[in-house]
Amino acid sequence: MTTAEGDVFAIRTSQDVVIVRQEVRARAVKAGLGLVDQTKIITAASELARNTLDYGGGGTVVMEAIEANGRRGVRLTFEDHGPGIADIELAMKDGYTSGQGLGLGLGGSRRLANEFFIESRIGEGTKVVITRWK
Amino acid sequence: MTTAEGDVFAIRTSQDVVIVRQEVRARAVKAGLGLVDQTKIITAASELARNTLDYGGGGTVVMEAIEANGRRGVRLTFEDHGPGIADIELAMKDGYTSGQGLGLGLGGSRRLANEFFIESRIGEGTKVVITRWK
Amino acid sequence: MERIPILAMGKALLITIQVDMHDRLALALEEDLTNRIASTGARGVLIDISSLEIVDSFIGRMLDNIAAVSRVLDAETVVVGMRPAVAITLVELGLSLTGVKTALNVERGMALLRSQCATRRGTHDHRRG
Amino acid sequence: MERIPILAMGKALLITIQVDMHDRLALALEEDLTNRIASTGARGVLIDISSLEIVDSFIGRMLDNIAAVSRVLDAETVVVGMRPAVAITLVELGLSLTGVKTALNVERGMALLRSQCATRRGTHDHRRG
Ligand SMILES: Nc1ncnc2c1ncn2[C@@H]1O[C@H](COP(=O)(O)OP(=O)(O)O)[C@@H](O)[C@H]1O
Ligand SMILES: Nc1ncnc2c1ncn2[C@@H]1O[C@H](COP(=O)(O)OP(=O)(O)O)[C@@H](O)[C@H]1O
Repeated sequence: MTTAEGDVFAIRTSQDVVIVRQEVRARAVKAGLGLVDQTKIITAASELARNTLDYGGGGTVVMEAIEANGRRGVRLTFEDHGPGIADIELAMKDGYTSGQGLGLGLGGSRRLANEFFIESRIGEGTKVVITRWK
Repeated sequence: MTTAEGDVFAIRTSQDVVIVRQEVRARAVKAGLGLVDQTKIITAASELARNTLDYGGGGTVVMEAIEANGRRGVRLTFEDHGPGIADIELAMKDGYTSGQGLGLGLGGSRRLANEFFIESRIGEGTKVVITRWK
Repeated sequence: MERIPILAMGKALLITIQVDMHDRLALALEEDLTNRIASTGARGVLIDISSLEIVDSFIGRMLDNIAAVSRVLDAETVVVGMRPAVAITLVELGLSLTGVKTALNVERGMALLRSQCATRRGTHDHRRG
Repeated sequence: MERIPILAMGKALLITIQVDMHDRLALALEEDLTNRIASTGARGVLIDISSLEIVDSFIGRMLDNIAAVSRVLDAETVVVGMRPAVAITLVELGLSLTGVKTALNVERGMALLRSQCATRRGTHDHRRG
């Protein structure tokens, strides 16, 4: 698999979440994703960027154009050094929220992505990686 | 019990899953299964073939015509060399999915078959055997 | 890639699934249908599955999704013609299709869609009267 | 801070969301709209989201909230113009927007609001009669 060098974006304000959506959109278009697939990865990115901001206390997202077996795609890696998630299985459940959300962000973005990876350590932070292929 | 030599089918694409359904149907008819029993084993085969493809990274199914105590039946053995299943009990639970499914494939095909056997080893692969008797 | 045809019947769209769909074909149908609802302003969708020999969890999810997406776009979905053996198997599989309206056949399905539109139109008449 | 404009159209309020809203802007809209319903006595709210490229769970919750708050203030909310790709994504995300009425476009949305006000008027007359 080849990976173009990733671009890093800070997520510190709710305006940054808007920028993340726009940058993901540009990359999804460039990777040749169809309209529905673009919409799915932008929506997943919006959910994860908001989590990074609201629960992770801010962080970063790395956006990569990837290619494997002749297929192109977009990979997004959200990372924060916030409080971490104590019970990932619970956090992934549709409807579970510790805040004011609908509790659909993590489960929903797993459904919207082709690949989903989450790693979190209490007191150290959280990392979520999603990939959408053309 | 007597077992006719089994036929092996590759499961590499979603078109192969369609072929598996058709081949299972032909064998269920030949074994004299009634319409409801045919429908049940074809549906279970569809679920397991899709798992072999989506989670096992592709694999094979062996289809056998079997006979025991004067009863005829169909036995299907799905096998892949994919990542395996870490927690089989969890995977069998209705509603549990690590992907985009409904989480009904394993639990449902156990209910739809007369006999159900599953074996999986992390890093080695997964084997599921179902049998439906006339 | 082949596609499943979508027919316009008055204010409704009719899909007759006649092939054993592979998964990508099912996803393409979902997308095609959604676009057609939006472009035609259809108020109803009739999906005839009388040719389907099985409905597995993937197709079940597709039917549920189509019904949910249609609803968001203000159209009703009715699934017609499910074979008895399929219905029995579906329940055993654990799929309840609670989000999907069903009818015995195309005529009854059309009647169901009409009655639903009529409820809406009825309200209008009342206002005008 | 910028705000999203709210237009009065007869007894209804019309909001056309044309920007990619950040979360605080969405919250401000919810508040502005609630105040406007209360001050004008509007009976209907039409939210045109045809420019929106995505609806995530935050915006979905905003739409649900607006519909719920409007209902309490005796106004109906209709969301119009959702793009097909957005509808498909919303359902996959897990949002069903069951509390929100939808229509294909502004005309249909207005017709829906009118028919609903008429039902109420009908009911009122009946009660008075
Ligand atoms: N980056 C993160 N850092 C810490 N906790 C998180 C993070 N992301 C998600 N969580 C936890 O997981 C829960 C569920 O998240 P999610 O499914 O996105 O729903 P919501 O965002 O509506 O709360 C959150 O309420 C929060 O407790
Ligand atoms: N052949 C397989 N290889 C690896 N994991 C599997 C396999 N089959 C099933 N699984 C795991 O078991 C889970 C549950 O499977 P299933 O009940 O069929 O539901 P679904 O297919 O909807 O995910 C899957 O999400 C996957 O994590």
